[in-house]
Amino acid sequence: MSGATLSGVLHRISRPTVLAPLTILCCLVVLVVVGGILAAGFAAPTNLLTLLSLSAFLGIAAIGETIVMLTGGIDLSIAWTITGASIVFTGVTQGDERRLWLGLAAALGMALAAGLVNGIGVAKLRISPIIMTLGMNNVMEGLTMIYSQGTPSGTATESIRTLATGRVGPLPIIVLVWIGLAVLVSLGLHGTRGGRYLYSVGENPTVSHLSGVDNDFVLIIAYAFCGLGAGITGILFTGFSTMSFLGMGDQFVLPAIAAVVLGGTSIFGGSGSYAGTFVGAAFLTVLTAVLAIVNIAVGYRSIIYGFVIIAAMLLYGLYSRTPE
Amino acid sequence: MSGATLSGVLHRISRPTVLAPLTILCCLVVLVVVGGILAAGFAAPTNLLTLLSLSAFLGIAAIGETIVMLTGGIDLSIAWTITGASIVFTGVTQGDERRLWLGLAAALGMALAAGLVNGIGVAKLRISPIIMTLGMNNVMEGLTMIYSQGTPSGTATESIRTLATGRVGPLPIIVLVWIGLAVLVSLGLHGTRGGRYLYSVGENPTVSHLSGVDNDFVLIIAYAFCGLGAGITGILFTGFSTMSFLGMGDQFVLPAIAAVVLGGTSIFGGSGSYAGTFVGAAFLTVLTAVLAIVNIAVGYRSIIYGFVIIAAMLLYGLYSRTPE
Amino acid sequence: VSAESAAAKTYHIALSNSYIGNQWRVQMVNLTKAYAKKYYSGQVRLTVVNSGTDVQAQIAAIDDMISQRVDAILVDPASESALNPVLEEATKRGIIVVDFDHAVTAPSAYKVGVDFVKFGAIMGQWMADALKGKGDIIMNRGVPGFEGDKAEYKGATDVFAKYPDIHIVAEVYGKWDDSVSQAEIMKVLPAHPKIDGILNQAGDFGVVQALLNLHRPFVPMTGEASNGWRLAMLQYKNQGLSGISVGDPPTLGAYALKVAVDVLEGHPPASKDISVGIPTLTTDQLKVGVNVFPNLPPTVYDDIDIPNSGLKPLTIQDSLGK
Amino acid sequence: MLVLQNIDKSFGATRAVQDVTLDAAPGSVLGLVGENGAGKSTLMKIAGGIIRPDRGSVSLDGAAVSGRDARGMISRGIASVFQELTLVRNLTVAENMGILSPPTRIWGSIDRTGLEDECRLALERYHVSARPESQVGDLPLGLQQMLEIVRAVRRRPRVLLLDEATAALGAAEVAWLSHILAEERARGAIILFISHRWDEILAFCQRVAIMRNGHLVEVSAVEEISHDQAVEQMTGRRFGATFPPKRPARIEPLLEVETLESAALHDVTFRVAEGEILGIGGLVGQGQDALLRSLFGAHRLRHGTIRLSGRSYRPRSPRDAIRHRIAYVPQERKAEGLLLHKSLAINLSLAILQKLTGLGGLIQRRKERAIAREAIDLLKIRASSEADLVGSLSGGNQQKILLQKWLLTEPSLVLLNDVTRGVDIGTKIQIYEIIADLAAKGIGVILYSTDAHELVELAHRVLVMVDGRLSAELMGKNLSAEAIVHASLGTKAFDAAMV
Ligand SMILES: Nc1ncnc2c1ncn2[C@@H]1O[C@H](COP(=O)(O)OP(=O)(O)OP(=O)(O)O)[C@@H](O)[C@H]1O
Ligand SMILES: Nc1ncnc2c1ncn2[C@@H]1O[C@H](COP(=O)(O)OP(=O)(O)OP(=O)(O)O)[C@@H](O)[C@H]1O
Ligand SMILES: [Mg+2]
Ligand SMILES: [Mg+2]
Repeated sequence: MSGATLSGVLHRISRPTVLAPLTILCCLVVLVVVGGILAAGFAAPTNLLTLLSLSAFLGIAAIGETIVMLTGGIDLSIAWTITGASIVFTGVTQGDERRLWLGLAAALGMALAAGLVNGIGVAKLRISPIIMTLGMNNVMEGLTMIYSQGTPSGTATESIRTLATGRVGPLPIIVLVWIGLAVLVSLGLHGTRGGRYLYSVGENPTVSHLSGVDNDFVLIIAYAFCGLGAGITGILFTGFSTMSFLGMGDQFVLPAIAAVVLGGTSIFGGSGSYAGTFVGAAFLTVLTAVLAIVNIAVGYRSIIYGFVIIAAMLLYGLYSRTPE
Repeated sequence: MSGATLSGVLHRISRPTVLAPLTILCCLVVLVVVGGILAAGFAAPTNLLTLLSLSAFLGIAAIGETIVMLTGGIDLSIAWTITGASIVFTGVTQGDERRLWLGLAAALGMALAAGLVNGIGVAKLRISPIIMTLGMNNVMEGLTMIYSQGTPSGTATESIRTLATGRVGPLPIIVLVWIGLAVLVSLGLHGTRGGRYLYSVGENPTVSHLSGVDNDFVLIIAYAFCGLGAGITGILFTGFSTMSFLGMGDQFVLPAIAAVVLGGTSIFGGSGSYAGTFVGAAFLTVLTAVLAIVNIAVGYRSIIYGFVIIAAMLLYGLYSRTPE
Repeated sequence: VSAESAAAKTYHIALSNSYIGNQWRVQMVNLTKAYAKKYYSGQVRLTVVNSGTDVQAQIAAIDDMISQRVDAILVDPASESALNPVLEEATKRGIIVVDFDHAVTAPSAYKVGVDFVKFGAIMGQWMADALKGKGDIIMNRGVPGFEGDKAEYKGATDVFAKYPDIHIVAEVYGKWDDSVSQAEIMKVLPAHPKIDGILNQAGDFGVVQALLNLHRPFVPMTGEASNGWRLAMLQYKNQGLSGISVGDPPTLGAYALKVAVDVLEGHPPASKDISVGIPTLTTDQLKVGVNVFPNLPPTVYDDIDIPNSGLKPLTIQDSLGK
Repeated sequence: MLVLQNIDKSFGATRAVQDVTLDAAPGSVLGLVGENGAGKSTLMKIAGGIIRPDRGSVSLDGAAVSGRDARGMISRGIASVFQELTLVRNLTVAENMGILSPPTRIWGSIDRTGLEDECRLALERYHVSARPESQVGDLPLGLQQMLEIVRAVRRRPRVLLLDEATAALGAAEVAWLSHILAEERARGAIILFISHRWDEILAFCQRVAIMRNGHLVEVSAVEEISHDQAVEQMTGRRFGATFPPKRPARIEPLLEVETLESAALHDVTFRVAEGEILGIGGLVGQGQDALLRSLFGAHRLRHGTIRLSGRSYRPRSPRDAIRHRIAYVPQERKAEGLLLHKSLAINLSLAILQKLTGLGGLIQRRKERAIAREAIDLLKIRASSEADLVGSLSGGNQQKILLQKWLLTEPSLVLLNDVTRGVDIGTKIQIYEIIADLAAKGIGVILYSTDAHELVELAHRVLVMVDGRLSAELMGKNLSAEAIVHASLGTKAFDAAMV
């Protein structure tokens, strides 16, 4: 019996969705060691926690992207949804703690609405996710510009700043938040009916439909979650930078997609995990941190960055296609 | 017989790969009419030719993207491949016509090499196209920065400037070049063995492999073409702007992908056409041109842009899924 | 044209801006509009077109301005050189072209902008003085490869060449963005337990947050003219934050407008390359309500005046479109 | 009572079902037969509420059934096993079984052990030897088919619709299904059963409905209609013998295989002579697939030697195998065989494009079209033109395209992986003739089939596989369907057959 279980475990490990996060985790450890060799303080626990707290924003932005990519879609609108949520939040609260809930409701409501519209466009109107979310990104940009008149006002409230930059003992609160969200999301993906539906829609919509799954509903919920996740990211990131500003969300889009793919989620949908994305986000952040402490010309940094992410994927790329 | 043929024709038109370009073409005509109403000179033939010549660069950049996306992949490295080719070209020729061929060979050779490496990474090393080409983009950026020391030198040669901005009678040469390339590419995709293999790899790699197609080879060639296409775009765009500069390729990536998708190519690969991309590229350029002449407040333009591209896809999105 | 010139001549001037999605550009557009309204009312009809990051769209927009036969075009370009052909075309048609901010290379255009080498040198010199010629500093640079970054870097390092005891121990690319700078600085600081100064091209406010987050002591820092940075200079001056605020004023658009009108009225400037004065303030020179505003968001640029420019006054409210 | 009244359904110009009125009673099995493309699956999907008819109505126990909502149908007690499998390959057996209503804990989180236990019970109850935690995509097709059936029946449906549910099953598994159907019938379920195998219709059904060209041409009790009559009703033609006579093979060895070893194969040794038809039998998933694929360069061998016409042959890829004039007709036409979104012509020419390519790599489109038209005529494929998308054809017609695609390569050795799966009787006879003709021309044929009769009647010799090994060689007098089943069960007991 225990033999059977062991082989079962080994079999599961060899699957790309498990292998990918493990490989990237190993690469991450190597990076930390390299960083530690290059600079004394790098591998110190406090610094690692700081790096993890920096990864958290990317990691949280990539939650929704993971969910959407599991359906075989993509969401390019998180850029301005993040910015928009941040600007609405500071605009509504003006840094005043008493308007915190109002600000949260407005910002998250808007982000959720954007996600819902994306979902309806993709599911009901059958618009290609790339165009739907690219268009929505432009719409959000326009709405944000109109709302803010080009000049975002207000600052983050104290509570949000604490959430984004405070610590409980040595632990950054944002890291705890991230881990909490990660556990929730993983549970949702792997442990609930909705999660199963998501994977089945992503793998084969026809099969999923014939099995009685309401594909459209699942897609709409997936995009809605992505919008909501972008909204949360926007608000938390406002706490980090203490303010909101135009274009603050742009830096998240490509890295979020990269984190999802590095973490082993198939761009065709149907397989992957948030655990993978989690490690992918940490890996990308730590990689830039290691490169930042190497004092070489910027051209060489780019080259190394490119090679390292390719190499990390190479390690498990060999497994990622079905054999023959 | 003629009845059968007509119904056959109607049947073919109703397929997404044909319907998509036709729908976008109609949207394009509507845009031109709207433009003509908004501004007197807009719909004048000379202005339309100018707009077409502006679309040409995007259209040519999107050739390779179409080919790669037909395999179910994507190429994010065209940004710095375009920039790199341009900088190498001006760097080698220094505007001197006698070094034209040397410059072309160096720039296109480099672009081709980048594409080949992408192809090998995706096909042989089985790295996800997103990560492979994102990494390659960083590598190209680094190489370009090192080569140019951050300051690109030289200018386009006269012949390339003529190619990019000259006219034969009223016709912009670049439009003729674009049409010529479009015909070649379409012939290659629909009329040759390689084209067939490309579609079959894109639609179902297992079927393709079991039918004796060397999938890896097909993928490598596809990415190599994409690199080469980016190189050509870089050189032509140098002729247009008379010189090279860092970051000049960035503006092409998302629009190229958008043009491909708008033109009806499936992001999962296997179906689509360059005719679609051609119309998609013209549509995107004309749309921005129409928006540029509308004098409305900041923000509204973004919103309109977003809605228009969504609406254009909506029109044929309803057909794009396979029925049950 | 001749029929109109009999009456009080109204110039049609078009501002071709590329991207509008950042604070500087927003204020620039507002200030240009405000200047036209306040000081050229009846004399200038200003049309503003924001065409986005896409160079082709900006070219199409300028083409359109040419066909409308405007008298002058003010350009804040999306790229350093792709606009050259269309701008040359405009000049050929007798349209005055004034470029600002990004320095296009079209030889026929008037170019208004800050000398970024000098900008970097001011920062470098202040830093060298603040450190008394000795110390380890971090350079927080801009976007790799961009002209502004290279020029400012050159200005600063040329100064440091005279101070062999000043060492640049790390270079990060904060991309002139507060949150990127904040994260990048947080990544390198742990590797450098002792730092004597941080030279920020921009992103200064984010770097202040980074130091606060990591509980690191303040050190002499340079920064741009954002309201957040100036407020921080005041707020933390007793905690050891000494700083300088060096501005790249968003009033450049208004200045370009003035140059265009001057040329149209027959008073062209002496040179086609006009480098404007650089507004520079240290902590002592900050005055609440005058050049720093506690009730405004931190993102706003406070450097509304261009020293010795002969521009008539504009206010911070003008820059916010109010 | 399930009643279908005046059902019409067209797809574009194709009138798939025309004016069909039919009823099915509780506690009985109604068989549905007809040629490929006759409209059986369409009718079944209409009965199951998956597609809406253009005209007509469906009612269950007096209440109208209105379609396009798979989930609603399931909740109304209509369970379907579709012609194409509907399991999610990336999920486990347990997850697939419980996808609609898994046991949940508070907050809706799935009780994973509960789910697996529940699934294990169901699998035991129905005697299926699969592990709840295995990933479905890793399982052989036959087992997947059995899981589909279990998933449908375990909901105790009021109506059970089985569309070629036995196509991927061997004799032993069909016996397994017969037990299940008997149980369901006793429970009072209304069962609709589509099959191309007459013996199954005889064994399972009380009444049989015959469709031709979208019309219902006959409904009768099974005892009252003979096979030949049924075939004539289906096809409008009279056939002689189903199977062509066996002709002796030649002596010259074509293929010699020695001690093949791989993940799925153990010590496999055999020969095929020119003009010989070698049958491969056994329960589903015993390595037959791997064997055929290994000869086609699509399954990695650890060691062993292969000789082709006396020369050493070690294919590295299908491309390589095709160059050696080997053709492999895969089992899963959708996943491995055909480009569903491409035209007939494109599919037929894919493996022979080299021969159709002229100057500059240009394809001779006229020749390509001619080849496709010829195939349509020759195989009587139901399609409006060679430009039709393969995905719009009925399953059996797709199968014909697949076979023809490979015959066009002019092979010297043909590997057939359950090639008559889902093919109607008329077409089957056609395919049997084609196979016999191949052999007559001296071409070697290796034929894996889940239909034991087919093996007995067509093959010169049959090798039975158990667990990746050859367990028996049957020929001459020893070759019978019973002997094949017996040998299949020889070393590995099959739970279901023990019932
Ligand atoms: N979704 C569809 N789109 C277009 N045509 C279709 C579609 N589904 C079925 N058809 C056509 O309808 C006809 C009947 O098909 P159906 O699948 O019902 O046949 P069948 O009797 O089940 O055949 P088989 O025995 O091969 O499974 C065929 O001509 C087929 O090509
Ligand atoms: N590459 C492999 N690695 C590990 N096990 C394998 C591999 N290929 C096949 N198997 C296992 O070997 C057994 C035989 O598989 P195979 O697919 O050859 O069966 P099959 O006879 O073709 O079944 P079916 O007729 O249902 O398709 C199965 O249990 C399968 O899971
Ligand atoms: Mg059928
Ligand atoms: Mg099999």
